[in-house]
Amino acid sequence: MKKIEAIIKPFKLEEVKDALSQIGIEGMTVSEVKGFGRQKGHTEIYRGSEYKVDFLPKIKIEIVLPDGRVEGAIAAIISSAKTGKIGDGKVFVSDVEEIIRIRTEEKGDAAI
Amino acid sequence: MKKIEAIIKPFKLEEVKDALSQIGIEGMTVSEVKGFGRQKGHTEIYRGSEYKVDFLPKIKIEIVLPDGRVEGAIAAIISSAKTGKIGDGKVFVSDVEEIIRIRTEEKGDAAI
Amino acid sequence: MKKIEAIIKPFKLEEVKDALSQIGIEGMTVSEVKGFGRQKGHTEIYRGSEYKVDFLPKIKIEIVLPDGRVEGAIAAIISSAKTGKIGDGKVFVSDVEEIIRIRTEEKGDAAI
Amino acid sequence: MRNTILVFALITASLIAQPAAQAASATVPKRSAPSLEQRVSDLEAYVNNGTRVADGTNTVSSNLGSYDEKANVFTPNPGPGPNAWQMTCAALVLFMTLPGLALFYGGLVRRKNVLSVLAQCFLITGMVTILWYICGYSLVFHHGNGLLGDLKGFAFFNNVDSSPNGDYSPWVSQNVFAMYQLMFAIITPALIIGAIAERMKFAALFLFMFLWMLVVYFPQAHMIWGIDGMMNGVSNPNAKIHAIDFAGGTVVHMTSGWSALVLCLILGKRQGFGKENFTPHSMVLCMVGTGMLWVGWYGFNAGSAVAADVIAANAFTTTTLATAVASFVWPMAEWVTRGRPSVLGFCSGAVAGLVVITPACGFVTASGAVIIGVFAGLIPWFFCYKVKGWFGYDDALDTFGVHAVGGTIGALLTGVLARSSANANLASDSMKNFVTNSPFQPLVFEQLKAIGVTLALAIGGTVVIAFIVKAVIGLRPTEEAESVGLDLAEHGEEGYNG
Amino acid sequence: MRNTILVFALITASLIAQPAAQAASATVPKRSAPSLEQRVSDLEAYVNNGTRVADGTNTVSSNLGSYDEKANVFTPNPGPGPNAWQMTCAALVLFMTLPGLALFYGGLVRRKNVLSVLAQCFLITGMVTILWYICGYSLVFHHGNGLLGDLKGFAFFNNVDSSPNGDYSPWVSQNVFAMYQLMFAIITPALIIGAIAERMKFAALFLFMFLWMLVVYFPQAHMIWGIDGMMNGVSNPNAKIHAIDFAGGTVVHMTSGWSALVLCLILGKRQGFGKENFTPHSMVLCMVGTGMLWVGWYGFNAGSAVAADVIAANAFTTTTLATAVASFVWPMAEWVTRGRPSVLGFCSGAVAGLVVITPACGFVTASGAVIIGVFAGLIPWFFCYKVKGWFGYDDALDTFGVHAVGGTIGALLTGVLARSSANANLASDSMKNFVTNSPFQPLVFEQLKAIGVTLALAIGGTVVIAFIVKAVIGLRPTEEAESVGLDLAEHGEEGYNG
Amino acid sequence: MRNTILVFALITASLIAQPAAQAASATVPKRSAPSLEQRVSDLEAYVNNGTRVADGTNTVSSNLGSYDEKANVFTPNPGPGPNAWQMTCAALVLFMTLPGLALFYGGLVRRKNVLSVLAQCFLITGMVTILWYICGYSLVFHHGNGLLGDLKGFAFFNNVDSSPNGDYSPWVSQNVFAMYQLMFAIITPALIIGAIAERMKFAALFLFMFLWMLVVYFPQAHMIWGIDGMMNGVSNPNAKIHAIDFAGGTVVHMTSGWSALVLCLILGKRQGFGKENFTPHSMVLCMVGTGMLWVGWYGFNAGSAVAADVIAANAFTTTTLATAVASFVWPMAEWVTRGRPSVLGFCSGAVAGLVVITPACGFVTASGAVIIGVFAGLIPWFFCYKVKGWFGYDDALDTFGVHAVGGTIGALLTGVLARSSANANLASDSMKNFVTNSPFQPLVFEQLKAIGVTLALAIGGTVVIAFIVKAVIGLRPTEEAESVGLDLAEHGEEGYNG
Ligand SMILES: Nc1ncnc2c1ncn2[C@@H]1O[C@H](COP(=O)(O)OP(=O)(O)O)[C@@H](O)[C@H]1O
Ligand SMILES: Nc1ncnc2c1ncn2[C@@H]1O[C@H](COP(=O)(O)OP(=O)(O)O)[C@@H](O)[C@H]1O
Ligand SMILES: Nc1ncnc2c1ncn2[C@@H]1O[C@H](COP(=O)(O)OP(=O)(O)O)[C@@H](O)[C@H]1O
Repeated sequence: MKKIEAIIKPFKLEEVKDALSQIGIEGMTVSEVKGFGRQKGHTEIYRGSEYKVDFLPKIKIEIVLPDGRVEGAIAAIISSAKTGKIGDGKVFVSDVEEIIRIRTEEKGDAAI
Repeated sequence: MKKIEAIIKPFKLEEVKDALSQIGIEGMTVSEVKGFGRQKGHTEIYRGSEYKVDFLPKIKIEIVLPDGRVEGAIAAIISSAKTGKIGDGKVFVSDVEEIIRIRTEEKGDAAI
Repeated sequence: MKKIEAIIKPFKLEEVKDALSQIGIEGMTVSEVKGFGRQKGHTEIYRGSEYKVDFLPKIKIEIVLPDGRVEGAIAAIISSAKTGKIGDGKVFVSDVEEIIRIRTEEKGDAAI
Repeated sequence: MRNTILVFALITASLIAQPAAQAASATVPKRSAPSLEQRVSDLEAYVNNGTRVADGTNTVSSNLGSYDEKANVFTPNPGPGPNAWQMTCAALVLFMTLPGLALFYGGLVRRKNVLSVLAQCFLITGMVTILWYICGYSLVFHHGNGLLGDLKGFAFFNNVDSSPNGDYSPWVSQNVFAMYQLMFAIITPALIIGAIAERMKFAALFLFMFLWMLVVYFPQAHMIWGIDGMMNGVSNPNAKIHAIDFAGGTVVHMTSGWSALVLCLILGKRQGFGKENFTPHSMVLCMVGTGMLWVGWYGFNAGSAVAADVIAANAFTTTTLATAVASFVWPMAEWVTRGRPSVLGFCSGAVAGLVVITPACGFVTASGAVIIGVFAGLIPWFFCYKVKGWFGYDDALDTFGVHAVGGTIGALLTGVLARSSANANLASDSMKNFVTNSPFQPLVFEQLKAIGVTLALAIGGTVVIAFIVKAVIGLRPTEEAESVGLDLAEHGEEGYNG
Repeated sequence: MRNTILVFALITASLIAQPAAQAASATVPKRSAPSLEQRVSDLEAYVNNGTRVADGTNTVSSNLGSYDEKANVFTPNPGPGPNAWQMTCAALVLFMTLPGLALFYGGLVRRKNVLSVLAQCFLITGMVTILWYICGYSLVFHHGNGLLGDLKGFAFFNNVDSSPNGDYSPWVSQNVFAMYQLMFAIITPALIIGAIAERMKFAALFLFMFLWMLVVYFPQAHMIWGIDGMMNGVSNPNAKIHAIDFAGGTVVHMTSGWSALVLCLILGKRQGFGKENFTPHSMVLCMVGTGMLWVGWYGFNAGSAVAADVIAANAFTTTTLATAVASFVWPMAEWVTRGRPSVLGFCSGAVAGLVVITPACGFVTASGAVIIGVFAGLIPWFFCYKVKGWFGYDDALDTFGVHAVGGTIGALLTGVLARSSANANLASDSMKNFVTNSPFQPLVFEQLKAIGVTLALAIGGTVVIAFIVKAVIGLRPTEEAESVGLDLAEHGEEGYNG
Repeated sequence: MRNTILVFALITASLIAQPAAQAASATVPKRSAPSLEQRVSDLEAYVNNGTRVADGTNTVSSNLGSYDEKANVFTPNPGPGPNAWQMTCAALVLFMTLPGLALFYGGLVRRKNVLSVLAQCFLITGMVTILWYICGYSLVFHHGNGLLGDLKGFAFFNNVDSSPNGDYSPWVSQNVFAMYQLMFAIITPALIIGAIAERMKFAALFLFMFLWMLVVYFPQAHMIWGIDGMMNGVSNPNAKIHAIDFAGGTVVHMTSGWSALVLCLILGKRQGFGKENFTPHSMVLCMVGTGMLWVGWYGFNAGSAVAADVIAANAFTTTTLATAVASFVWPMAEWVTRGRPSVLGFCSGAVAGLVVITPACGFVTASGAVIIGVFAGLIPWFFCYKVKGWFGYDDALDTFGVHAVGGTIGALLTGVLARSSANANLASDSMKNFVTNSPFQPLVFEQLKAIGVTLALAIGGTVVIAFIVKAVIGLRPTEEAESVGLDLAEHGEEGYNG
């Protein structure tokens, strides 16, 4: 099993969720994060004091899924989250050793 | 060393924390996330406009611990977080290569 | 490629970010978390009811980077985040299998 | 549009020129000292809020004012009670907009648009004040014709000073009256924001509101409240339509509510309407705003007596009863139909009650107010929960459902429930044929006529203005701006940080 | 309970029947025109807030009112100053509840329950208003017997119009007085919410509050403030107990505070009490609410003079001094004992000061108020920080510690510190034997008796009502509802989104 | 410092001793009953806010008060209209601080310091009230010399009761006047918080504010407003400087603003200044506070007439116009220079307008107010956006840019724009040589002198006090405390939880 972590622009969340649903992925966990990268924050002048906003609001989506579904999921994320502008985000894939569903104590792929 | 990530219902946090403390696990990191899964959000009618609340508030607990303690920790989480109702959440286990305690620069199991 | 997760004290974020920038690390994702560990929260008496604040505010920094840069990054984090007092936090290192930049669909080290 | 150009010319002028001198006093005979009887009568007039024994003519004398022997001019003073009350009420009505309405609406939008609502309320406050000073007060409250007041009469607050203007109140300073009425002119366009929230360009809103004041508000306010307005049933015996509107059912709520519907249809729906979650980002702020609206509305309704007299007392009472009843009925309707009473229901009910009682408050009895409260709790509720769903227009914060619908049924119920036992002015020569104290009295038809005129003006005016603004600068922000939120996109700020 | 049934019957009636006609005027001789001397005396009475020369009888004449020649009825007018003041005060007291108290309490609960507090405050507002209109005002302020007013006298606001009711104020409109007193009737039950926050079923609270008004509030208010109330020391020479309570130490704070303790004991503790973190979800909102309470309380205390006269001026002054001192003393006590002064301490001290000065404000001197402020800062603080911990009851937001304890010591200190130099009425025939201007004056014992009666009524009434409600619909929500939060569970909304 | 010691001694005394008895009445002849003519004249004086026919001497009679035959003392009553107005205004000015200013400032700081601002506002409220009661009111408003009032005259509110003090108002209770002025004494030091927010030790602030009241505020207020103050141009014919300051341009805004600059320079910058993001944690709260400030400011400005008369009416009007114009001009300046109007711009403009019109409001015409509004929108804006950046001082929330700069240009513009047509008192013997109704009238130079004296006192006083406090307890919290936030570090609480 693999875990996909995708960092995306906040206003793309709905679209990404819909794209994943469409290919039958119905479980995910989402959190609000701040991103720091090539996309530079704006410079603000607030009442005369200048400062740089470094961290931009991003959304992190975590999806754990069977190995076979990874490719499809990545494709769905990329096509729905892309705007082509800097700051669109990244997708990270890593390995997961075990999954358990708390409610039923099922394990492995059955627990997804 | 392994990392356990558990997604649970928010109101179970205290119980899970207590259960883990009882078996001697004294370090963890907790964050607020939104979950999307089999448990469906409610449909709201707000002033005449209907919409679906897809994302439900969940808590993510992250615990890094030596390989030998993983089983016990999972059991503690499951027994304390389970309500038997849909949406109880999942536990994911993955591998961690290295740990360092910032304060002392200790590494590995000693740093946990 | 590796992922570094660092849990640090919130007021150290600026310093850590600067330290990482200085060694050329320009991408990271940050989130607010609550930590539970050796550092104990204070006991509060609020209008006569006593209770313990267990969870302390922490910052989690996630950085994905090529294997070769891990050592340097860890050193930068440790030196900038350390206060020497309990609760300074941890650094976890794990493996990442794939990275994709959504904007360009570049993969691997090129996507970082 | 001729007005608009004039107005700009006048702005420049105002910063240079001093207001023209007072009209030279004609050669009237010097006055004689008032008799003790006259002096006491004038004091009694003060307590009774009656017509003054002396109000600026020199033939009758009084000491409640200052007499300039040289100029042979007597300038009446205001009375302390009425002036105190009216200043308090003006402050209360400002409180309704800043921060009352700003919070009520601001709480209901999404987090990313909260500041845009506040900025819009604030912009309107400044812009309308400037208009009011230049020409608005004159266009509404100077006499002119049945449709509009004289443009120059009180322009730049010329001749508007602390002495009362007997046309509107014998004992309240005219400048205080002008400020009080300014607060009405501010909140009315601000109400429109509710329907078009989260999706209108700031510059477009600016131009729209500017034109709307000139085309819709000033004429409507003059027609209903101007001393020679064509629908001023109580004060103008020559009125074409003998309608009554105590505190602004047609002037404030119908104009804003119906214009809001039109503008929201022309604008189109918000991105993601019907799919995304548009729940209020802070029901707490919304409720705080509601409380402030209610409290401030006493200034609005009871203050519209322009005196702290028997009529104000009645308006205070009816406002309380109708509002409390409506704030109770609306959530009960929810409880029955939806299983749970919501805080939004309590708040909406309260505002609906306030809206519906507004035109009626000075004319109906306590029991009439209770009946109005029941209707106010049910009919706007039905529009917001059912009718809106059926037609699918995006009246974001229910300005139409509450203000247009509420203002309209309020104007109608005023016709049905006005009683001369509640307000002796309804027994005056000018009104007694219309108010026969039965539910089907002739007044009902006068009210229907006034509703018709108001609808025509509000809808017609808004259509024209909206298309002009659309042509000149466009109505909606870019898609990206709307999705990022108007706060960052249009104001470079966020409502909350950290 | 007989009352309750009657009340329901009356509700239905009210929506159909028009209020009965005014009592037919008996055949009294036609009045003669007032003399200049009489007219001037009446004007002076207006300024002095004195008894009117003419107040509805026809034998004495005045021009400060309207005389209906045909009916031979003289209806006195209110005065502009007092009416303006009383309307302002009524609005201020409403502001105390909506949004003042709602924020004060709402800020102190956890995020998941904030809306439930707002909904409860709003529900009480509507429900009490309806009760007040139907029967409450009549039961409290119509004469009847020492315990309760006549049920039908002012039912449905019959005979309650803009003319003053001389029993309570010569120069304020009776309907304004009725609205003013309504605001007291609203905030009193709302205070109870503080003790039982976060764990009472909405429907249970509804029924409880409804019964509580009938069983506890109306009788208590009549006994203390009704013109023939058995504990109305100032106005009723035949009072059984010559107690004084200027603005509601017993009527408002003791009744609500002690009932709150009883109800909170019957309800039981919140889930997780003593283990979980119950810190306020927004001390900022709590502080905003405190500021609003303080400002609104001027309407409560100084408004209780029902005139803007010397007594109101004194009440305004003592309220300010006591509150400011208590708001200073409480956090200083924290600073000493706990190392840090908290904002909750400042807020609690201010509210405690306001509570304790309430019964005393119109009767004590400025220096008396300062002394009261010191006690108000220390004794409730001690109860909230120490006594509550010792006994372990879950008085969630300290209604007992602040209102019951504060109200009780306020009633007592009023007895100790009332001085006829502060209020000339204390030198009247009815009071002068009790107020000898020494700390151990007989008034102290009258106050103790009133405290006893109030305690008995509040505690006894609440026990009975609480068990009835428990039996009929149950008091607490399900465990899951409590854990999810009352906002989602009972109202289907969340306080904040996004 | 001698005062300080005295004050402490008096505190203790006050809790024991009862205020000394009223001064024994000298042997004056018994009064004769007032004539009808006198009685009517006194009633007219009431309506006109004129000098009373009888105000405590026994030679002239009136019925508007109470005459104690035995003591042969006539005590004048206040009038209901003026007293109602003044109590309303006092409540409004308190509302400006709690919660108005607390929110305005609290919203602008970072989340971790919001409570510290609230605590500071609250602390000042309590502490200043106690000082005011003990000695402050006496030092400011009792006659004494040109610099300071007599310390014991009104100490412990001795002789301060509900009867008017004719020096300040013929028809308002003196204790109400004292409470009204207390609210000014509270908000002034609270304004300083803005410049030094987020980085001053609570205990240091306590001591600083305590000393500042004694050294800066009380003398300045006496000099400008005391009946024998050396800069009281309107009421003191022997004034050294014939300056005018209607509602506190020098007393309130210049003293606080310039002291704020000095203190912020001595304190040094906040940690991370210029690097970290210091955006407001809640522009929403800031805007709510702004709205409350505006509304409350009517009490501040129009209330400074100490009557609801023609002057109050004018002040109400000019305040509205200048504020609305400035709230419009500031964001327009932003729109032009920065591309976007911000909500902070609207708020800052409104506050700047209020500040600049404050000294002028009772003396200028409506058109004068519009001109003032334009200046108020531009000059403080320029200081906040440009000058602050050039010099780099850390005036956290722009107290200097808005209050010091605004107060100073307000004092100056008052000199330029004061017109006797706006306020008849400017045509009095004492002022007519200074007010010639041209922009370069001699008054301008009097105002400059007053500005100079105020600057010297504020800057000098603050330097001395700040260094004393620094020496005694230190000014800044530990670095860790500052970084964790003052809320947790100094008050053990957080603004928001959950
Ligand atoms: N090396 C990294 N490790 C973790 N997160 C990263 C890394 N690089 C970028 N990110 C995340 O991805 C977001 C987008 O990256 P950015 O460099 O701004 O643009 P792009 O995705 O177009 O390359 C960042 O805001 C950050 O949250
Ligand atoms: N494939 C997944 N990847 C990541 N998180 C998941 C996944 N499936 C479920 N979750 C998380 O677990 C939570 C509970 O899952 P859900 O399907 O609702 O119920 P259950 O745990 O009873 O199967 C979700 O709200 C989501 O946060
Ligand atoms: N085993 C663990 N798994 C995950 N997070 C941990 C673990 N142990 C500690 N942490 C995180 O690190 C933070 C600091 O740890 P703590 O034990 O308090 O101090 P120190 O870092 O000095 O050992 C904790 O607040 C928690 O967020």
